[in-house]
Amino acid sequence: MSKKRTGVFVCHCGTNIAATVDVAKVAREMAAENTVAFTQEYVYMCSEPGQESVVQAIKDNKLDSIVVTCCSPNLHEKTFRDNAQRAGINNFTCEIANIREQCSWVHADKAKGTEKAIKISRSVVRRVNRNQPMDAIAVSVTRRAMVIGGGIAGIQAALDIANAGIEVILVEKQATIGGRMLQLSETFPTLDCSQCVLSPKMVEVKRHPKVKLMTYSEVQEVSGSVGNFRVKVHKRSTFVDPDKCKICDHCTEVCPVVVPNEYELGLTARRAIYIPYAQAIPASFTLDEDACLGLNPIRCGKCKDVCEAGAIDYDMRPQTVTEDVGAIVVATGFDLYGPENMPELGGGRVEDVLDGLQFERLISASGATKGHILRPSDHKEPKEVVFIQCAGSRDPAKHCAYCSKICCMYTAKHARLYKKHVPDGRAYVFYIDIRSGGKGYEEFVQRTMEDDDTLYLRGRVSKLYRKDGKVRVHGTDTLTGQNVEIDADMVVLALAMTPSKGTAEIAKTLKIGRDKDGFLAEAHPKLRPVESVTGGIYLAGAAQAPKDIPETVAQAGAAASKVIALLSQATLSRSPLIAKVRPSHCTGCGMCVEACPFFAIRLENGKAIVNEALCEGCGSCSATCLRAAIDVKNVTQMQIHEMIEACLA
Amino acid sequence: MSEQQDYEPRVVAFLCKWCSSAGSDLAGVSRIQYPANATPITVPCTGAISPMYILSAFNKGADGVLVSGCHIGDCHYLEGNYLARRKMYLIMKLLEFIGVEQNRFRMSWVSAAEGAKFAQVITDFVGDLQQLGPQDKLKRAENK
Amino acid sequence: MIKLQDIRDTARDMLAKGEARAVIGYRRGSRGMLAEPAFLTRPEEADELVWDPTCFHNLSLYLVHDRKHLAHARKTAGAPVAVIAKGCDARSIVVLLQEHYFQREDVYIIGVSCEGTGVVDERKLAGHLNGAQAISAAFDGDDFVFTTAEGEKRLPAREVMADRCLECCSPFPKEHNLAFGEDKTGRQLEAPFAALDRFEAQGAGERWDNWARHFDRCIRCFACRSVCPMCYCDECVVDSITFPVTTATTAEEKASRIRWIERSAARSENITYLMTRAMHLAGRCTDCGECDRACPVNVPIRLLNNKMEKEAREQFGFEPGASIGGPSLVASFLDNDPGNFIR
Amino acid sequence: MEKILDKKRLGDWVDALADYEVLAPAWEEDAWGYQPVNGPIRLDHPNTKQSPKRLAFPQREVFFTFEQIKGEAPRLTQTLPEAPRHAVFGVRPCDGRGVPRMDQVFNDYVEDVYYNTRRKNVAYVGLACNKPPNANCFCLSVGGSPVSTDGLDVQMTDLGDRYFVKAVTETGKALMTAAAGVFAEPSAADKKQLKDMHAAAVAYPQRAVNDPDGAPAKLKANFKSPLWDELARACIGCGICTFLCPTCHCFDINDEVQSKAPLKGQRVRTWDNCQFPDFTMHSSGHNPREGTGARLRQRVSHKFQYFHENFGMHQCTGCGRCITECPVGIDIIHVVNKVAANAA
Repeated sequence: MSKKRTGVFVCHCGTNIAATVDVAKVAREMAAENTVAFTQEYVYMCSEPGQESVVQAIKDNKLDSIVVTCCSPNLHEKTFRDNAQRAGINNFTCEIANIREQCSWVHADKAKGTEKAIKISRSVVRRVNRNQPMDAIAVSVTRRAMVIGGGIAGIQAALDIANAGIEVILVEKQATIGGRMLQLSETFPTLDCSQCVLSPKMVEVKRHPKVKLMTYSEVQEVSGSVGNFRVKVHKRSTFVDPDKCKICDHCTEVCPVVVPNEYELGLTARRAIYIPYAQAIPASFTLDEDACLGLNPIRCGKCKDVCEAGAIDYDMRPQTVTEDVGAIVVATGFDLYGPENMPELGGGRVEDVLDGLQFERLISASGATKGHILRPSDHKEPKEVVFIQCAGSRDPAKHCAYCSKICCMYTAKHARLYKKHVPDGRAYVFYIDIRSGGKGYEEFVQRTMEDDDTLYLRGRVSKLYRKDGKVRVHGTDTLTGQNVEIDADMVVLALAMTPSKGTAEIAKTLKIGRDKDGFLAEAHPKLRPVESVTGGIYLAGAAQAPKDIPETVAQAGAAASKVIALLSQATLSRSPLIAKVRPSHCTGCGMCVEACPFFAIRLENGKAIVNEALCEGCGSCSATCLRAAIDVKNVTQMQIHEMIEACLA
Repeated sequence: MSEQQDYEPRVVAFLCKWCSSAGSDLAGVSRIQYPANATPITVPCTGAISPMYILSAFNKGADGVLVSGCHIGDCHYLEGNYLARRKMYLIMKLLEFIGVEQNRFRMSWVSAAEGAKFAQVITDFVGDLQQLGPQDKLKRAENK
Repeated sequence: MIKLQDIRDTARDMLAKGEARAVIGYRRGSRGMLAEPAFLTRPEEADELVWDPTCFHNLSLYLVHDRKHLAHARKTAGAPVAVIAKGCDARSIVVLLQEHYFQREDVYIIGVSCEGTGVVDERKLAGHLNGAQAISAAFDGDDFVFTTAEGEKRLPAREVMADRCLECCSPFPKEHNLAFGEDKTGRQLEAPFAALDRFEAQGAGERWDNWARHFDRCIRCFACRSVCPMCYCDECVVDSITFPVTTATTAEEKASRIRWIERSAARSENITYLMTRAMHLAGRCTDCGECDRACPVNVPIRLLNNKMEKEAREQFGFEPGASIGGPSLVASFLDNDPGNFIR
Repeated sequence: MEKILDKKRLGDWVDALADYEVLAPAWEEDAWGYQPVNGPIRLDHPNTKQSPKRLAFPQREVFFTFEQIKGEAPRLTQTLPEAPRHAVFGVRPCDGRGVPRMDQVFNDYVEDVYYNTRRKNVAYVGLACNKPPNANCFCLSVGGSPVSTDGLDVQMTDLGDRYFVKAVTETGKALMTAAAGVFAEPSAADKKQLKDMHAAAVAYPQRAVNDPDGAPAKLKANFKSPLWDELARACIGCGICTFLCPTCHCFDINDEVQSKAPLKGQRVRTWDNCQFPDFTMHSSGHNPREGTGARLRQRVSHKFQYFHENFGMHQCTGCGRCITECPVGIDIIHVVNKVAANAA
């Protein structure tokens, strides 16, 4: 092995580093390292002349590796690695020693700062000594995508991807796509009809040659990694052939079973065989296996008897379909925070206390009351309605700490729609703050507030209960400092948005992270807001955080464009900094196999083998191996050992 | 005691690349001052930290060893910090068992957004180590 | 109560029928009462087998030797090796199987239950014999019977048993092909971890003083490691040159030998060695106690391993060697693992 | 020089040896070991767990320190041990006989300055064995005796309430002269009692190597015998037998690097052991003593053949430590007898 020739480039960063670190001393100390053949200081190493001098020095001094002691590698690691490559050496033989963020900016004492900078630099020099040159790994790409969740986010993402000519599979858990948006009546701030906007998109999904729609289906298992996922989808049986079903409705007329209608949030009932909405896509009835008397023609079989189209097939079986895709968009949406968690607001047990979505169904022309506002208990028109914002939101002590973002807007919309339907009614809105950032939003809220019959009360509701056929609401108006008591005909809670049920499971299946509130975690809050931490998996809609429709559509489009960009490449390059087995040391105990979060290691002939396409280079294997038989390339135990030594020298 | 004030503990801080190292960057960007005693070694994940590193750092003369990574649930590699939590618990208990002062080993979760917490963790740790004085239990004698 | 003849008959039969390549058991050694490991290959040797309170050895170690020997000779296993295993020994075999060190069909486990007793602690025995030399030792119910020049001496097993046996609740080898003796799983002669708890009751300062003394005594003979079936690595963190070198080993590989610990028997190095060993045995040590017994300078190594075992059990609900398909301690985790030590 | 020492005055003698650090066996952690004396000493140990060889041949010896600044020539500084003068009490005859054997090894081809520096500062005050021997004692069959003075500077014999103290070497005389006042002249009865006791000591039955004189030839003839593998089947390859042995002297040399830049460190000698699998491991991966059989043969043949061929005496002094302490029952007496009985 020929002798290492490392160059060390010490950046002053103007005075950012030089003010608290004696840069000349750092350079001197590094020159004393056996492997260091060249050192240089410069006022701004990342400037054009700085970068040129690095390239020149590598060439002139026949350096085989470099260390740049400067700012965080997050900023300029790529810059200097590119320079290394430009100078003809491997980019992985360039490392950054962070002596700015981790040193000069946080220490005032120059002597101590210099000492620490030397330790940091020396440890990186020692590390670089054992860095292996390597090339990025090329992986072929499966040019198909999957979108999980058929709400507006999933629909938009699927259409955008499909319109780019990429085949996309849209997987929806429910019997129809459309999601939450399909349940809404009108949308703020324009008050246009939600279903009218959405239906054409749903139909487009159905008809698009590049979209494969799988409703009543759930993702069961995901393996592989970016560019090459293999997804197992479980498709439940609907017992109705959508191609034959004429949606004539004869079956529901004879079905003897009545169950609450989950699509109407329990406000109405449906039969065991049903269609969620008139606009459902696929436009077909679904037989609810759990409610049906038993799929047994001897016991019932009435629906099959009346079905002239012969669409009903009691022998239809669930299927598991395996799909290979290169990228996945997760758009699993939201649920409302359970009112049972809030005894102070009735705990979900007080009659005529609805949640926002129920209210949407109540005012929807397609809803149970055909758009007439009638309260559930006695089907009378409510004359006094209390809207309660932040029900479960912004309450770190008891409920959700975060702001659900859309409640201010939709409550204003609710109040407006209420007044439209019940002109002589009176609406009260309890709020903490009004947050109405968005195009036309503030104006919308202001218009609502200006209505004399809509009273905005700043404060929280302390309790509510049923009294004399009404709901008594106790609250405080913090602006006047007075307690308020309202006997309302109806109360509408703007419940917090939570990740939809099953988000935890899907996150686990996909091996993507969640944030502290359970929403899917983006890779970077600012710079990578639509990417999950796992390569090739993208996020859209309220599954990632509470958001409104325009934002959701925008994020879905962004996710789709990420997918399109990814799948437009013939091959992907992956970081080569992955695990490597030393077979001579491996005893095949399998502890690394067990520890690997990515199922990237298997045993073959008594030795561990790393699947390069799956390994993410986390090093869990290396720390678990008792024999140092597996290491992450360029972060080997040997390198860490020498870095520890350098830190303590 | 003036002697104790002069004493500067030597700390090796193993930081995961995604959270705590980024958190320390944020402390830097925010110019939050903290003692210069801890030299960071950035690793991909706390899950990559072998207990051997901890022992080795003490053996090579560290007065304290810090392991810092992503909060549970935030691991870039999903499970690395869970694995680390168990391993580090065991090594911590073992150190404690042979009579090494509890405060010589510390583990913390510092996210990329917790620059101030990072500075606080280092400040507290160095403060505690200053109380303890030099670590000579596992330290290799230079001349014997 | 185990009849020695049954064990001998089994061994003889297996060897005669070729059902086992060898039987690893215990026989009387050449130095007084102590048993020693026996490697039988011929049926007529079966009568050499003994079963008495000096059958300390964890014979699963020799399954490891056997596999190393086969690997070196590039031979395949063929018929299984039969091995006599106590409860703790059988758990060691389970750990080795978990770690795929050999296959289940390569070993025939002749389990022997320690029933209500265990193995003798020579140091405790010496105290009871007042200088007399025991010539033989035998089980008799819950007693041990020793013969000395002055005649027979009967002692309640509990008084002269090794600590590990007193604290053992699983004296029956659950994993076995054939087992002798009563299954007394759950028996309790002394609380588990009693010796450890006594040690831990001391303050940190006292614990350190004790360990410093112990670590100073270590002569790095590596008997603890050599006698341990779990220490099957070809290369140990403390070795400077035990490197599994083959003709294919590259110079770079030879050069990348991490010297975590120096070979000098200095306190710091001894500590680092023994702590590393304890970490590496966490979740793998089945408390056979051989390291502790073998140590010529009486370093209480068992306490270190015991400490890990106790933490594993109490904090992670983990039992080493419980089942072949079970998880390994440090390669797995639970969502509710303790985390309140983390700031 | 022969004297009588009242047991009560043993402490006075020790106190008078102000020029020495005095060591004596003490009971610690369930075992006897040599400890610096502070307080009363009692010499009633059977034998110590470890032999006193480490006084002249410590487990770790620094040969020199090295330092190299980048671009300069390395600088080496020899470090001779600063060995205090030791007087070690209670040395049993078998361990005493280890001393000349070690002297032989470290002065045969090359005079080992590190060993000799320490060795010349150690005075061995022996204690004859006059009680029935330990189970694995076999000094008589290897040419020793419970009352041997070989290698000792002083021999003490326990006569009940007093010791018979005999100077064997000039060093021994000096030790006794340093505290002339504590000793009395032996009477004829004392001498008779000594003689009787010594006679009784050698008469106690011991285990024995059957044909020590024939051993070298027999071992040589059985070099290739499969018996070795059989006898070593249980061997676990630890270092107990050799590290406790009073005459094993193999060592390894390592550089302990303290700092890489500038390069700084020490070259040290540490005990090594022919039973470790890596003892003869070549850097190529070849190991001439691959199995436990070959390694056991090395140890036993060194004791009973090679040393004899080189120096005309058996290296083994019959202390029995390797037998008693072996965790798996490997018994050098049994091995020698078994191999010698084998018709090669």
